[in-house]
Amino acid sequence: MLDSSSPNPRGDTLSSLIFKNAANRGAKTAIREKDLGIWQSWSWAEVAEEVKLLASGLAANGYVRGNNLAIIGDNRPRLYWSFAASQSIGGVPVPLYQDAIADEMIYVFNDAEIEFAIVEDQEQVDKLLEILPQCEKLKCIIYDDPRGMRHYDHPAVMAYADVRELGSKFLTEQPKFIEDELNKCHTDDVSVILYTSGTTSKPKGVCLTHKSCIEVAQGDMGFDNYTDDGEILSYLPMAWVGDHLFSYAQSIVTGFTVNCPESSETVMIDLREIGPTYYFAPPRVFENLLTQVTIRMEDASNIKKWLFGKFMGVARHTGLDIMDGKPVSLKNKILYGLGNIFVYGPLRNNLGMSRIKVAYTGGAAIGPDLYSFYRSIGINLKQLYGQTETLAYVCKQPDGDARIDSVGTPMPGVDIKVGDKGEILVKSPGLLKEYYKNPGATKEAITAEGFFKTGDAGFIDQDGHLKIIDRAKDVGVLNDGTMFAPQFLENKLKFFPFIKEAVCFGDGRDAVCTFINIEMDAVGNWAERQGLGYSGYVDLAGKSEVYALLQECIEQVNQDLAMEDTLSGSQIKRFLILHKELDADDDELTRTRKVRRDFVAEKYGVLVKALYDGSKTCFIETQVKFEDGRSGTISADLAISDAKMIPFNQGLAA
Amino acid sequence: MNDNDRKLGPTLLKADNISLAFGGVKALTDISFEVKEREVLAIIGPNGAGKSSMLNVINGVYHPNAGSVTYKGTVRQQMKPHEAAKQGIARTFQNIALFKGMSVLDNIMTGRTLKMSAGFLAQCLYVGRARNEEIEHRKKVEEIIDFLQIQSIRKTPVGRLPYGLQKRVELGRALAAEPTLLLLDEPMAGMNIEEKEDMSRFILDVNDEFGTTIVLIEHDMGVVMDLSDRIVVLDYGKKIGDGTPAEIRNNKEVIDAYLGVSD
Amino acid sequence: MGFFVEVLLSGLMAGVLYSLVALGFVLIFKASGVFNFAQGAMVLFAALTFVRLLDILKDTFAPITLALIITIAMMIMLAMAIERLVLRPLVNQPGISLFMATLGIAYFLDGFGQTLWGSDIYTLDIGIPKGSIFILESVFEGGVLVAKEDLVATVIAGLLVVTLAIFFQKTRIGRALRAVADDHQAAQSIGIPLNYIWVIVWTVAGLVALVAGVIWGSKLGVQFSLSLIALKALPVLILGGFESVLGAVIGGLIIGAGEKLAEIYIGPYVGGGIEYWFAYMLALGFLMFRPQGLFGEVHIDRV
Amino acid sequence: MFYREAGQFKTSYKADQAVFPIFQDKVFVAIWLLIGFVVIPMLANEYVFRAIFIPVIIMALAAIGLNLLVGYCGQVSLGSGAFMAVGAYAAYNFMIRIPDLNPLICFLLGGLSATVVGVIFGIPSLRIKGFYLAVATLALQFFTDWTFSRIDWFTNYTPSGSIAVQPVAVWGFVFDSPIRKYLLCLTVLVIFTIIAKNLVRGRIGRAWMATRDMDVAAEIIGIRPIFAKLSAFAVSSFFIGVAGALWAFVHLGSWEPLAFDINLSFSILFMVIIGGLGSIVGGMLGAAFITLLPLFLNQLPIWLGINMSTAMVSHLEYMIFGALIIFFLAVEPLGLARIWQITKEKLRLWPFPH
Repeated sequence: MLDSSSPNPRGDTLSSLIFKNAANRGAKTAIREKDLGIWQSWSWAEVAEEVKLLASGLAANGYVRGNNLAIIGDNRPRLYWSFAASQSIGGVPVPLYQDAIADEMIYVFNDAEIEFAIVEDQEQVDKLLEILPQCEKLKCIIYDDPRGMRHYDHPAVMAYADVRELGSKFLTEQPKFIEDELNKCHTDDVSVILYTSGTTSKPKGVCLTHKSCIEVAQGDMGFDNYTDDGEILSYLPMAWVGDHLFSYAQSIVTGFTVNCPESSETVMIDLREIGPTYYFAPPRVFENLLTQVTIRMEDASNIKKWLFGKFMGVARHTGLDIMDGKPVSLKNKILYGLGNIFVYGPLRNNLGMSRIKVAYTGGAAIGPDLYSFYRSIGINLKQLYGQTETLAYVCKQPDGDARIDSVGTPMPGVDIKVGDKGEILVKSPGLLKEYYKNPGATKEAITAEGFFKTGDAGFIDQDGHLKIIDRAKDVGVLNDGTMFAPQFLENKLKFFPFIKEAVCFGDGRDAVCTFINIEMDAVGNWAERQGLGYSGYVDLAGKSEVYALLQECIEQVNQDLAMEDTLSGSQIKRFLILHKELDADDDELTRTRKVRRDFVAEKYGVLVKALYDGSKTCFIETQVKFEDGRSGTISADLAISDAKMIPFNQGLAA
Repeated sequence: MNDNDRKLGPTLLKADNISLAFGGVKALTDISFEVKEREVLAIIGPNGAGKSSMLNVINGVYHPNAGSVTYKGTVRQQMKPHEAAKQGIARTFQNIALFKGMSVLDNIMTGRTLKMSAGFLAQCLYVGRARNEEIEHRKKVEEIIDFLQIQSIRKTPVGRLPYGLQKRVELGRALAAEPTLLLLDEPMAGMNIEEKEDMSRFILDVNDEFGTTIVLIEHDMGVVMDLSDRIVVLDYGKKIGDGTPAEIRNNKEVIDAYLGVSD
Repeated sequence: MGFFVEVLLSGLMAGVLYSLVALGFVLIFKASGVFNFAQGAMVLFAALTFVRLLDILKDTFAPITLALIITIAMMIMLAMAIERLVLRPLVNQPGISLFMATLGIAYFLDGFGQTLWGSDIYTLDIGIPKGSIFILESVFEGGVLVAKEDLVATVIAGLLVVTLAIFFQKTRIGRALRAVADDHQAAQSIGIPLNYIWVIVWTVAGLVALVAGVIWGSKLGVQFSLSLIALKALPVLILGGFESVLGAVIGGLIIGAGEKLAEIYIGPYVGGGIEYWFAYMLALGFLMFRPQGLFGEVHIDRV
Repeated sequence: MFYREAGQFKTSYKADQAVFPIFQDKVFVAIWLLIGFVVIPMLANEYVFRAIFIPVIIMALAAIGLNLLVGYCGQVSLGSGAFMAVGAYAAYNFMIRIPDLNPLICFLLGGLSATVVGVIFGIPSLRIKGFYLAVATLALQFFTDWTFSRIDWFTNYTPSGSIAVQPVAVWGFVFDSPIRKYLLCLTVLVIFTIIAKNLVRGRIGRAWMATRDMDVAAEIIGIRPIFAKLSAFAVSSFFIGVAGALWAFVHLGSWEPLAFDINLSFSILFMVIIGGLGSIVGGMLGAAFITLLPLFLNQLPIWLGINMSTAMVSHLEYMIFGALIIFFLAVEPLGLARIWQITKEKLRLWPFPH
């Protein structure tokens, strides 16, 4: 299949694998993008050609081996090709979160000494032009979408199409260029630098190699039997390790098709259209979907509600067994079959999940109800565990042995140890090569034996399953010596549909208290059904009825905690409902939407104080940034409520 | 604004002494003005000043009782609306005039009617030219949908859309004809600030990207001052001002008649 | 010449009856925008009710009066039923749906009337003089022959038209009806319940139908074909305009005279029977020049 | 419920603009065609063909034709009976006056004659609108009634004024049995349905709908009203004319002018309204409903064992028919097609309500 003009696909780097795909499965669709109303498609052969042209164009513009290439934008084919283009001529792509604030961006641009950036559209160009003076090395900004770019005459700005054009000229002059460059690439070269959004420190660039990407992708492929006729929807940020592994490396290694949604508003529609076979989503997405299901079913006719309730009951007691391949009585099998016709099948279809062979979630804990809901309606949802530094390759739940309280068993080639304070230490084929230009951090993160310190506390049970409790550094103690695992509590709280975010305090204090963020949709819907009027978020959050509702939730958590020896002492004593949503723009959350607990504790110090001094209300005024960049303040008198605590082991009786 | 590097072309449209009356009620009296190629001209004035009537004269819905319109160098007294469309004049309406029973896609597709030529028999059988044409024009329409960022509603019946989006679809339908001259009758009426900002951007982009000449009627003075190269002020069917936004802002007669009393 | 006048007069007198039916249409269209195809069925129903009641009540002290009162009561009930069962559920539906609904009413009334009262041909005699007289003997040689009953009918119809005109111009309800016709919302805002007005309009239309039915019935006998005179009234409407009482009257006269004259003077050359369509063609030809009808208003399309 | 749309994505406009973009719908239509062409011919008896299937199919053709005019182009017409008559009489005259002309050609020529008449009588639509136009179309109805009963040339001077024809024979194949007639009509219906669908989803259809929804705006876009309206009249009358020819030749066999009177016009309009304005499938559903309802009402007393005079049955039938029409308009003014559409939507969204 190889013709003389095509570069020799050695296959030990991601970029060379693309050319190998072009040779082996050239006509097969590699990537699609919903654009102009239909799914525009490119075959592997076309992709290889595009990559070649872009790489040559970059080279023609002075991009050389060892240069880093910033990539910013939504998931777009041309941006994915940018990864490959830079890799094929020995560069390293550095994807950035497009909603990152200017300071973060400037930091990364300077840290990675970025000279070239490929961005999606005018919005990104404007952003980069704004920070251009502070980014010393940045000299070339390439944009994909020409919309609105007509009058930009800045010398640094050029169009993707022009670069490609340049590339085609360059190629006619040096037809062997790409081939030669590809051959110069080594499998142990760094293939990508992913910046982690540190909760406390400046971002660190995680350097991953071609070898680790390929080995991890092969490991995953073997573990869950990926085939090249699969489909995935790539809608998670390209700068996130999960997307890089799944939508880029995995697609290249396995040869399945990547689909890019039309826009962020149409992701759900596009998901339904594509009906992916492999799917990854953080628990938050699954949770939103379930909330939508619940809300939509509220308005259904009684017959449908009955049918839904009835068969969801069947799914609850039978679905998991069927999914796990355990024996089920004939009656239940028939009932489940009927349910599949009337409820589960249509439901999966409406969620765009009819064709899913395996779905993953990870990055945060998933609620047990949520988890079993999806599994019981026939979606093979599994948890996985990993970090950017391990290329998300540590543990996965194996088929037939998926347990809600564990993140699965170690993947092939992975070695796990438990260190101090229960910290999980990992050796994985996906392990980072180093932190970019940060040997200190590298040394700190990797032990002498080559284990990566995950910073998570957990243990391996007798069946070999890994269980995670909390961040190792977050595990604290109350004044009476009781163990306090804040994230564990917060996750338990967040499993309620009414609670969007929770922040628990208790380390070094007498009791556990918590901030709550309500889930506007669910609570609003609830309020409407109660006939409760409200004028907006602040008003709704302050309603005494809402407080009562959440008090119930919290007391239920307390009841659960009362069942467990070690944690029963860390029940929640007092809580308040925040008047605003915690927001990444206000630095209260990380870009991956994890709570920055310390920052929040400091910012809302008054409230924390009020929680512990027994006040009934507390006045707070907060600065907020709006979406358009303006800022303002919102203020409110927040009520503080007490929750009932249950003595150990009386959880059941109550 | 990129006013400086935008080159206005020669005169595209010239209204000469237009007068129009309905059964004795004078709607327009002796109005004259010109529009240059690639210009954005705003017509302002209090309600009932004859602004919409002026647009209606330009695209042939009303026939003036006196005066003439010169368009692309051709003088005419009367013209049917569909002839105006053929000449590259498209417009939107004060009260949305979308085709309620059709989807967004189909509505914009109607804007391409004049560019289609498949024969009747081909259409019956949906073969050859008829089908290729549908596909070819669908692509054009999708570009407009993309331009106006209404991808998520392309197959929604327009009747179900909120007001602001309907206005956008109507603009899309007008754009589908790839007009030389675009007449916009209060494109931002009834919109909130955010929608107005979006619409202003679209209008500027249309002018900028496609070089379309635009004549628009608008009440929001902020928008008018930002968008237009030149402003014509009407009052009771008479022209009382004509000049750049800065000139209009300082025109005493205009201030007395209009700017002073309205916001 | 005498013969021409005779034909003309008989045409005009038939035209008065067309006017009467057309009036019923106009009333309803004006007040509710409904194109009431059931007007013909109402004529039949009213006449049938009246003639059968007359038969049942023939031994009482005042059969005609009693029958009239009961028939009127029934027409009021009918109007109420239509308002409640047809108009109210269909409010805000497009005109075509309402038109179809009145076709439904027509079917229902035709069936209902005949189920209730039977489907034979009944002669109706309420004392309208029969026979013909010669009039205008001083003007034309030999005078002009007219039927007495036509004369009476003309007089009654004329009176009814005048009454209605006064009703519309001078009474409070009449003015309210006109307000409704002009602007539904305005009418509601001045405190006239729309439903109430509909009932009144349909009642009045029912009474007009009764008069038309009695006159036609006494002339031709009460029978199913009465229902079809609605079709005769339609060209009158397009000629006169859907919303004009005066138009209905004048349109009726023109149509009546026109079709009689055409039948006599053109008919023989084309095989006769052109009465059947002439009215429509006349109206259609007319429409081409005045699309809004004789007295209709010109609507300017505002865009 | 039966829809599994996940994964049915379109990679070309051709696929996206297909009449049935959803796979399940394709299957559904295929099943219906199978039932129509294979199952029914195997199972049905002569009476059912004659009384139900053939009239329903021909009426469906007429209703689709009228729907193009009323539902898609917004021009109300009460003259469908007349167009059917023109189609029937023209086909008859072509057949007797041009020897050895293929009957199918005659039907088409009948349709074309209706087209010519339709365009002529569509001219008033350029000046008048709404009910004025509706009443104007009645003129045609009365005019054709009169023409075919009074001008003997059209009936080839048959003394009774009624016409009787031989079974249709095409290239020696005689459509004499009900099952053959049925298959002939069904084939014609399928072909015409495809044509109708092709027209309404293309430029002409959009021009019609634009004229219907907002004629002034349509004209400003460049859609000439004269073109849109007259083409709608032309196509619509062609459909109805062909239906008329089929009705006369295939269904009736012998007929007189009364067969195409105003009641037929009303019936077809009912089919369109009850079936659903602006919907092809609506025309079929409406035709089935309006054709079968009287049959059903007629049989009801017999099924219920009630003894009733025929006059009484007929009067009750009128009443119930009228009442049902009103009921229907009140419950679902957008017609059976709307109910159909809602059901489909519900199935697609199942188990969600919206």
